[in-house]
Amino acid sequence: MVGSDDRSAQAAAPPGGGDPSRSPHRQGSASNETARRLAMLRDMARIRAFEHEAVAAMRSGQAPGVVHPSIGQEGVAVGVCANLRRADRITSTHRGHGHAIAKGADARAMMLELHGRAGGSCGGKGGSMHIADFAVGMLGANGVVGAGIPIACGAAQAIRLRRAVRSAEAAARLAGGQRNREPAGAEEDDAIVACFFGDGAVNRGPFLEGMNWAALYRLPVLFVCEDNGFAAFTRNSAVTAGGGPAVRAEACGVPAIAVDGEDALAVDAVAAELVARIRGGAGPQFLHARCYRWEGHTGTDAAAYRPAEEAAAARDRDCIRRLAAALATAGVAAEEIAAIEAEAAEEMASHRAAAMAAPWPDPGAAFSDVQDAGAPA
Amino acid sequence: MVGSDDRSAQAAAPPGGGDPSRSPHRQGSASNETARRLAMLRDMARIRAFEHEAVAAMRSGQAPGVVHPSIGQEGVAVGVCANLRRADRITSTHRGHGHAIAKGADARAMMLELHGRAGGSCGGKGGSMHIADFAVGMLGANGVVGAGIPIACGAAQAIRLRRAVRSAEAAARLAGGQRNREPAGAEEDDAIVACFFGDGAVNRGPFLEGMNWAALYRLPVLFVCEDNGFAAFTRNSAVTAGGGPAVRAEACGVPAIAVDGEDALAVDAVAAELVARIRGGAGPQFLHARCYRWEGHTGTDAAAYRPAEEAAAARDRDCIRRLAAALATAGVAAEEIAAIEAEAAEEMASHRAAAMAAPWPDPGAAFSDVQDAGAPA
Amino acid sequence: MTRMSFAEAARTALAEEMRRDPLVWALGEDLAQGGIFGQYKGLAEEFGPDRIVSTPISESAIMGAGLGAALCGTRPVIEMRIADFTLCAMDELVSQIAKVRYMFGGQGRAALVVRMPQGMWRNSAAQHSQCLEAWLTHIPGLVVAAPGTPADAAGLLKAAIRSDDPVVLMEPKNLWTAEGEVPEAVEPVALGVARQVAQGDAATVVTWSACVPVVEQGARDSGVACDVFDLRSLWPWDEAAVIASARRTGRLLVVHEAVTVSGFGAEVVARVVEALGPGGLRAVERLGAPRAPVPFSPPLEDAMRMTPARVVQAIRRVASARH
Amino acid sequence: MTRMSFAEAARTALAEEMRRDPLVWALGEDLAQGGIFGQYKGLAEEFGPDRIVSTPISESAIMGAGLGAALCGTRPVIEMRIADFTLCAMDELVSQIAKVRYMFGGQGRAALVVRMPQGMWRNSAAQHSQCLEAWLTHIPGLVVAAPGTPADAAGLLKAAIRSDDPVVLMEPKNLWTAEGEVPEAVEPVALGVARQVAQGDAATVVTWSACVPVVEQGARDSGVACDVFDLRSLWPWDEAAVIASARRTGRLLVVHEAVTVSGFGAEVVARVVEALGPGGLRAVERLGAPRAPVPFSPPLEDAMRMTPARVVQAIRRVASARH
Ligand SMILES: Cc1ncc(C[n+]2csc(CCOP(=O)(O)OP(=O)(O)O)c2C)c(N)n1
Ligand SMILES: Cc1ncc(C[n+]2csc(CCOP(=O)(O)OP(=O)(O)O)c2C)c(N)n1
Ligand SMILES: [Mg+2]
Ligand SMILES: [Mg+2]
Repeated sequence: MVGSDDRSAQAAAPPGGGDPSRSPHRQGSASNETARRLAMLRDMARIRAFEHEAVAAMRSGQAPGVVHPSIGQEGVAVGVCANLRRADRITSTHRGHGHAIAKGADARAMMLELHGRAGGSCGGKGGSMHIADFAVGMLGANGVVGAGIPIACGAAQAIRLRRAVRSAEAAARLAGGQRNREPAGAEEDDAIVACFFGDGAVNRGPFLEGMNWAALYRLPVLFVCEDNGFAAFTRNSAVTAGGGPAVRAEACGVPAIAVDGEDALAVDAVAAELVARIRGGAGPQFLHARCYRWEGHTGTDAAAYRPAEEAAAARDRDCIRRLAAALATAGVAAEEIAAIEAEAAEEMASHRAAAMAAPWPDPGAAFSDVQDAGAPA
Repeated sequence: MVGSDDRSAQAAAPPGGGDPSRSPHRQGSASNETARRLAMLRDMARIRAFEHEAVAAMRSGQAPGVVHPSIGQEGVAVGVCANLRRADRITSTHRGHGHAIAKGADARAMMLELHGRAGGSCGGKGGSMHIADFAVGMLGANGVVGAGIPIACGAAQAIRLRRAVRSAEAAARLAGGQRNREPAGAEEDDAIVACFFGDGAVNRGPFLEGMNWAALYRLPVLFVCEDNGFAAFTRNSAVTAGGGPAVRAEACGVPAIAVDGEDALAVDAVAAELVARIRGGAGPQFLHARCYRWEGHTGTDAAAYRPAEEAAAARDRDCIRRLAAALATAGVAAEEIAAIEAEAAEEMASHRAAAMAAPWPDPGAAFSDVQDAGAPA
Repeated sequence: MTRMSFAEAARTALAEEMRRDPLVWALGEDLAQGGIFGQYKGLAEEFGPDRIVSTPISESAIMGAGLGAALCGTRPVIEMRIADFTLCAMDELVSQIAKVRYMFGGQGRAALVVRMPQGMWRNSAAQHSQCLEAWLTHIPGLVVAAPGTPADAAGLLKAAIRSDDPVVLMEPKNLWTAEGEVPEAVEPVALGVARQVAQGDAATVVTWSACVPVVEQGARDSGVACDVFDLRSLWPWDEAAVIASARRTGRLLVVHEAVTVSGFGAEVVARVVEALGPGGLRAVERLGAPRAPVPFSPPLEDAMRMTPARVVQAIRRVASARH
Repeated sequence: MTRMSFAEAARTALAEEMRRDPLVWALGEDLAQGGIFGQYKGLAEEFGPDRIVSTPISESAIMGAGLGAALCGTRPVIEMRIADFTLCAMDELVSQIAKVRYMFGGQGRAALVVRMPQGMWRNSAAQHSQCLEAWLTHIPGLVVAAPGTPADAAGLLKAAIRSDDPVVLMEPKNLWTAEGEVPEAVEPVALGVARQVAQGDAATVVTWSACVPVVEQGARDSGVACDVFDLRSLWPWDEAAVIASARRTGRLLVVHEAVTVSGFGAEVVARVVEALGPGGLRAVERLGAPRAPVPFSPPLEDAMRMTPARVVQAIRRVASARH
């Protein structure tokens, strides 16, 4: 279903290019390919370990508020972000830990954020549902379903406007006008925006408005629908008519393709192709990734509204084990894989310990960063 | 593109059945068919005459506020409403005079409303953009683009719920619970809702939400997109990506069909088929009617943003002249047609005179019908 | 009287109304699963999927369809999940529901209920903690109610369902599990009538919603004998009772969870001052949240929270102020 | 000084800002056609379709895209056509734009402008006549400005564009064609600073937006010498100037077009009463619209309209009230 466009055929810059440990180059040689896949595995393991800690912290009451785990869906976040660079931006959802980690966000700061501590990604003011890490182009989780879609469109529009301004040699202006923390290399000319959202979001108006908008202005946006089958406590197919997310996107002029989101390598391959098209100027592309939410809607939802066998079957399809198996086939030793997972678990456990030990934010933080003019006394 | 559905194949009740002068029966016999078409012509002529008066009244300052004429689009309103009954409901738009008249609204009251006079459809409180006539199932024009779409969905849901309640022999409850003015025969079991909106509305979120909703609950709604090519001062194709209204509707599971909206008989034929399907339980259907807005966006917009030839060509395709020609071919005398048009012109001129002579509303009306509890002093 | 939770009282009231009138129905996300606070638990089983309608995440359609359904003679209860999400359906609420009766000259009425649980709850942060009742009191056509006890959760819901006006019912998220005495046979609570919680001559204290138990506690702790009112309805609100009390005490304190600036407390203060003249009062104070979003971290969130201790101080300030 | 219309002043200011900073751009419906009040006339020709972006009828996307674009370092001017349509984009404004800086701990800022012309204009009826400024003053994170003269239309727009805060600019629909003196070189108007329109000891009169000329006229006609303030900014607002004046005059009148109940006048009154104590004032009054939608018919609409005559009466009442 991927729309074909002449301009998209021309090979774009190779993926990777940010922090090499995050987004390894893929250059065809078997060992590089393996290194890339190992890096993907590492991030997937890190996301899972992060969320195991996060869920435990929520259940024990150590992390206040609500945590929405993406356990089982890691292949989508990592498969997509493996094709992004630091300068690229992402928008995320209430279920955004995976997107953030895959984009290179500081996991320790994220864990502190979940615990509401000083040093958290947002200084403790956002929590799990509002994690952002602008330094790596992560423009924020969002507590409103679908709200990231128009934001991603505007981000892409800004990237293009700034490119035009630079090419008009007015770049000098940028220094003064620049206010936000920005990822390194934010001025790369072919930066794109990846916009993650769930299958529930396709029933909200901003989905339509954003698809039309991106197609109309031919914006560099990769839309990623993580279709885990549920919207909160409701099976999404029970409230969604028609042919589904991809068909709706295509109806608005955004070419779409479906992928098995539990196969990280498949996601990686398709995302690579779509990202190349977008960098090449083909306009927005849509990736419909089917997956499954292993846990409940939140860390404390027992998900009694679905058959246990269904969740068990999804666990059997584990995207991490699948990638590990592919690596084993490619000759990676079981010990190496185990070490990666152990390291991930250790990293996140230590982040959690750090979070528990971290101080609370300064009370004055409650009143800072509201606004300059008319700030609260 | 009309979706096929077994249940829709069974012939539904014949159209017509309301005020016979509005919605004549079509029963196959040539003379009845001609009578029906003459009635359609009469309503189209009445709409045009109404709007000529309305535009003149706006230009002269006699009608305050803004009038949005649908001149040139009469075939859509009449072609659709010829297939509706009193008990059916419609929702309309800012450009809604035609829908109202075609559904049998009181044209004199409408003209008074446009002039803000006592006796107007809404007592002078609504004006052109908010004309409603609940007695004939006209649930209101709307000043917000696309806003009628979810309202139509809910109206259809209510029709179904009330049918269920009746069949559960709880109908006795209705008398007490019934608050709104309702069309005669409002309790017909297979009543439907026709929802009119413009091509501009397909870029608003409620369009998506409403299409999904109607398809999901399989509601008896006929969506009618009057595609006149413009959204205010912008050519709508310049701001709309993808395959257009029908494709978007189908993506949400609403079967769609396109029709030449300047051919009233074609609209009538397709609408008959779709309405029959809906009454038969096939769920929502979508009619994409291409037409052209002869006048500017409002009665005073010169429409300088489009080539004069384009508008002139549309005038040459005049839906009224086309229907008149078909009638002539069927043997109707030119005098009869001219008489219908003259009568229409006379009727609306007299309404306008009546409006100018009518008193202003009682000043207290400004404070009535706000709410019961907490009404303004 | 039975002791039950706020959610249980509300659930029971809705079930009773749905049994009484087959044209009452509810629509919103996850309703078949009982709603996120359990306030719809078991109703889908009793009333079926056509009267307890689980919807897509389509706030505009939920609100707009509710209106359409009201215009065709049914009585929908529109569930917004939390008040913040009403921001996704504001046109439908404010430009459609609130205006339809007036705009159409009384031909149609939006006899419906919009439920929007609001306020801080379990560190939900900025996008899930807003109190927007002041907004809705500003909109002609809307009735606004905000229960603060289980009994009123039931009684106001019944009144809202039976009202021919559109009634916005703002339940305090933080009180769904709170328990209280509820009559066996709940009667509708008259819209616009406050509940006097305590009596005293030292000051007039006005509050509503989640602050009701906080203010009750604070008033007790203060040791100052005040008239304390739980407004219950914000539009119409019980001006007569509050003005009569303030005339007697000469001192007025309004306490709410919402941001103070342009909160409904401003309206209460302005109205009372207009009615009595400034000379009729000796002290006036509003106690609400700072003009800042609600932060996530518990100690930061606490800075925004209304507490009995803050109420105690304010009552003492107001009761002792000299001018 | 040059005499020009409100629309012309605003248009010129935007053009100047766009020339000054290539990262300033505007998006909204029909902008390439000059906007519905001519306030964008000719800009598409000068700046091209990537900086004067004509959009689909997609209010959520217009508002949300503006935010995304601000987060990536550009300075969008978001045009809502009329304030009523902002109701279709309230989540984006209130839960996204207003909160993004705070929620993300200062990492990103929504340095953008949201223009929403508001109020009654040419009998546009209930859905096209609303004044919702009070709502936005209630929302932490937003700056709210409401020019009442051509010079301020230009100066506040420049200030809004240069501000790093999100600024909501509510232009009075009814004044687009009104003329006034505008400096050759317009400087940004400091946000939060009122403009004193007249001086006098008999009362303090506060107003803004479309009521500015009405109150100027009414104050003249009343023959009573008052301090008259055009607030210009509603958040922050010039509390210092108003409170100082009210302390002197002891009498406060607030006049606005919006519905009185829970309008911004309530905030002004409550704040001044809190600051001075009720004993510091002798008379207080709010003058606004009845709590009813705006009707279409001219004589009915007139019942909602602020007029110099109503202002005259109110000034006399306030200036002469005894308590
Ligand atoms: C506009 C809006 N409506 C409702 C909610 C409550 N809510 C939070 S997550 C969620 C389900 C979202 O489903 P989906 O988009 O599929 O994402 P998933 O949770 O499956 O990742 C809902 C209904 C919300 N956050 N925003
Ligand atoms: C939500 C909203 N945005 C903008 C407007 C202003 N507006 C009124 S009519 C119109 C154009 C509508 O175009 P279309 O839907 O094609 O209907 P047409 O006018 O062509 O009949 C616009 C933008 C509005 N009324 N509502
Ligand atoms: Mg999902
Ligand atoms: Mg159109």
